Amino acid sequence: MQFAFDSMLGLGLLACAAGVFWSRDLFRSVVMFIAFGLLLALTWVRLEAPDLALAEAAIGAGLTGVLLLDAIGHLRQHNEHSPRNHWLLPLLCCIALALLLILSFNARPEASISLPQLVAESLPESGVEHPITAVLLNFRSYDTLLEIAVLLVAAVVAMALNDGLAAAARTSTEQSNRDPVLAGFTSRLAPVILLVAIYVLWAGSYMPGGAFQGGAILAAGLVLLKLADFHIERYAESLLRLGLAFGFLVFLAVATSVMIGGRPFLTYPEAFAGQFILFIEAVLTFSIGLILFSLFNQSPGQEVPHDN
Amino acid sequence: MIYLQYLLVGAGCLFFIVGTLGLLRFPDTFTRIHAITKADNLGLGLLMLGLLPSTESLPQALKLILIWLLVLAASATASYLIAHYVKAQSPDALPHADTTSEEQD
Amino acid sequence: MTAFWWTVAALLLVTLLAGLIRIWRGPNPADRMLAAQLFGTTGVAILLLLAQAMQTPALNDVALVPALLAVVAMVAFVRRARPEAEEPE
Amino acid sequence: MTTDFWFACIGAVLIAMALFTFIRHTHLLRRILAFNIMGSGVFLILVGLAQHQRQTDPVPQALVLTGIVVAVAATALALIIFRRFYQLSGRTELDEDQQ
Repeated sequence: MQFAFDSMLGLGLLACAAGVFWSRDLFRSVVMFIAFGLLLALTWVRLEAPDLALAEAAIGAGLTGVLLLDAIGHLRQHNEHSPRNHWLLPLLCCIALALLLILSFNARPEASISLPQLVAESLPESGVEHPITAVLLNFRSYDTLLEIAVLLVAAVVAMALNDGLAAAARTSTEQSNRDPVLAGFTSRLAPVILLVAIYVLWAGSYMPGGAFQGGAILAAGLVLLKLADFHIERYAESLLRLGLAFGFLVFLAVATSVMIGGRPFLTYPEAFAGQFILFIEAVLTFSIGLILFSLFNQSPGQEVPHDN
Repeated sequence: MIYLQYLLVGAGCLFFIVGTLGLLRFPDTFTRIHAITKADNLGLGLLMLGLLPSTESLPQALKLILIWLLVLAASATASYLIAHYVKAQSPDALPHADTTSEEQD
Repeated sequence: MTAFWWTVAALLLVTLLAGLIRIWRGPNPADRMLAAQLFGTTGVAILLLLAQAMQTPALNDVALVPALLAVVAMVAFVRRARPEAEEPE
Repeated sequence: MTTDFWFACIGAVLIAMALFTFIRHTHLLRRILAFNIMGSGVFLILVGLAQHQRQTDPVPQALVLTGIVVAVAATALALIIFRRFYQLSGRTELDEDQQ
């Protein structure tokens, strides 16, 4: 039965992808893509990667789908012009690529060191019990530091592209028609979302969860508030802007401050590693949530696009 | 106990199948809203009841119940929103129900 | 017991994939979004069953997330999607 | 054929399909979608192949976790640029792609 489940899941992924690629109506593509995200979350579960399933579920349901629906809502027409005529050569090349990839899977050399074993051996020194959190925030924290930097750059570029436009859009929707049912539902759901985000962050030290998943859930909550016409960013704009860079700056400050004690960059004193990691993760969750939200909030074209 | 679990989970699964059948076979959007919000939520509730005895601890059991309540609230809101949306898109979509639904607007 | 959980999960996956037909056929955007909503609910059910079948209670947390956030995409659709312009170009 | 290997193969097919779409279609929104699915295919290969014949491996999982979050940020940025482009030019395709 497991086998049947896996086969159907895999074929379902392919069917969804085919739907995304070959539907002429772009709205249909977007909905297919949302379905694809959910199937992918199930796939991560089957690959025994619940962390990835958590992140995929939060991002797929709360962010990517919303961003795409928002974008397509501003297109005048959803149908695509006819695609290019020459297709035979690309098709053959792509089939060859797939075959080559699958064949190469069998031919790859055995790794000389076993990474899972290494991680398991040094897990007690990391200050957390969950191996993935240990990898992200202790063994490979360079990656995480640079990742938050990348996110920050993305948010800054979004702001630069949109300076002034968002403000104009905001005043234009001043007298928005807030739906009473949606507003009531959102104001009750928002605290639950915040609670779940904190729980996921806290759980990250001993079971699947952590800063990325928590941040994604937080961002989805903010997006929901925004969609239900709670203009949170109007009340605390400067605070929000500060929050964007907060995660990166605090992470960097912690990483360099250990050098005063004579340790290499980004290594925590063993006795306090757990507290250090939890602190950094809390700040990261906050920052990631704000950055992802501002990437949604900064989208241009809230008003009707040009008329020329 | 195990047979009760089988029964509940099986019934839940049945409701999911019925819900999907409704989504595929019903003629218009409004009827399809019924199919997925009613059948699927009942199905999820039965399934959750069936899974409760297998949970390891009280917090896990409470989490299951929380999930069901969340889905209930979310489905109710979502169905309201989509019905409103469809009605705004095509005001003449409900020729026979105009008199009753006007009062809610 | 485990075999039973797997069977039910596979059955639910079949109903989930059948929902793809409704996404494909439409006919209007609201129908497609409804099918996406079905994906959310059924996905939660499958995750709960997998948590039992694979003996990992952590998956209940994973099920919590789509239950919490399934409505967000629907809200985005209702609030932000506009109907297509009448004449194409 | 283990679960991990099966999904790695699915990932390979996804990459090929997405690449084909990326070459053939010129609509920028569809290209963003294709790019996303290509990324998912890469993630599937990374995790699936690393776990094939061995126990679960936290290192590729952590890498992919970073990858997923960066991918959503990249998608959001791409959508913002696309919408700005559409707002200013009214077109959904790049210049060199117009026939």
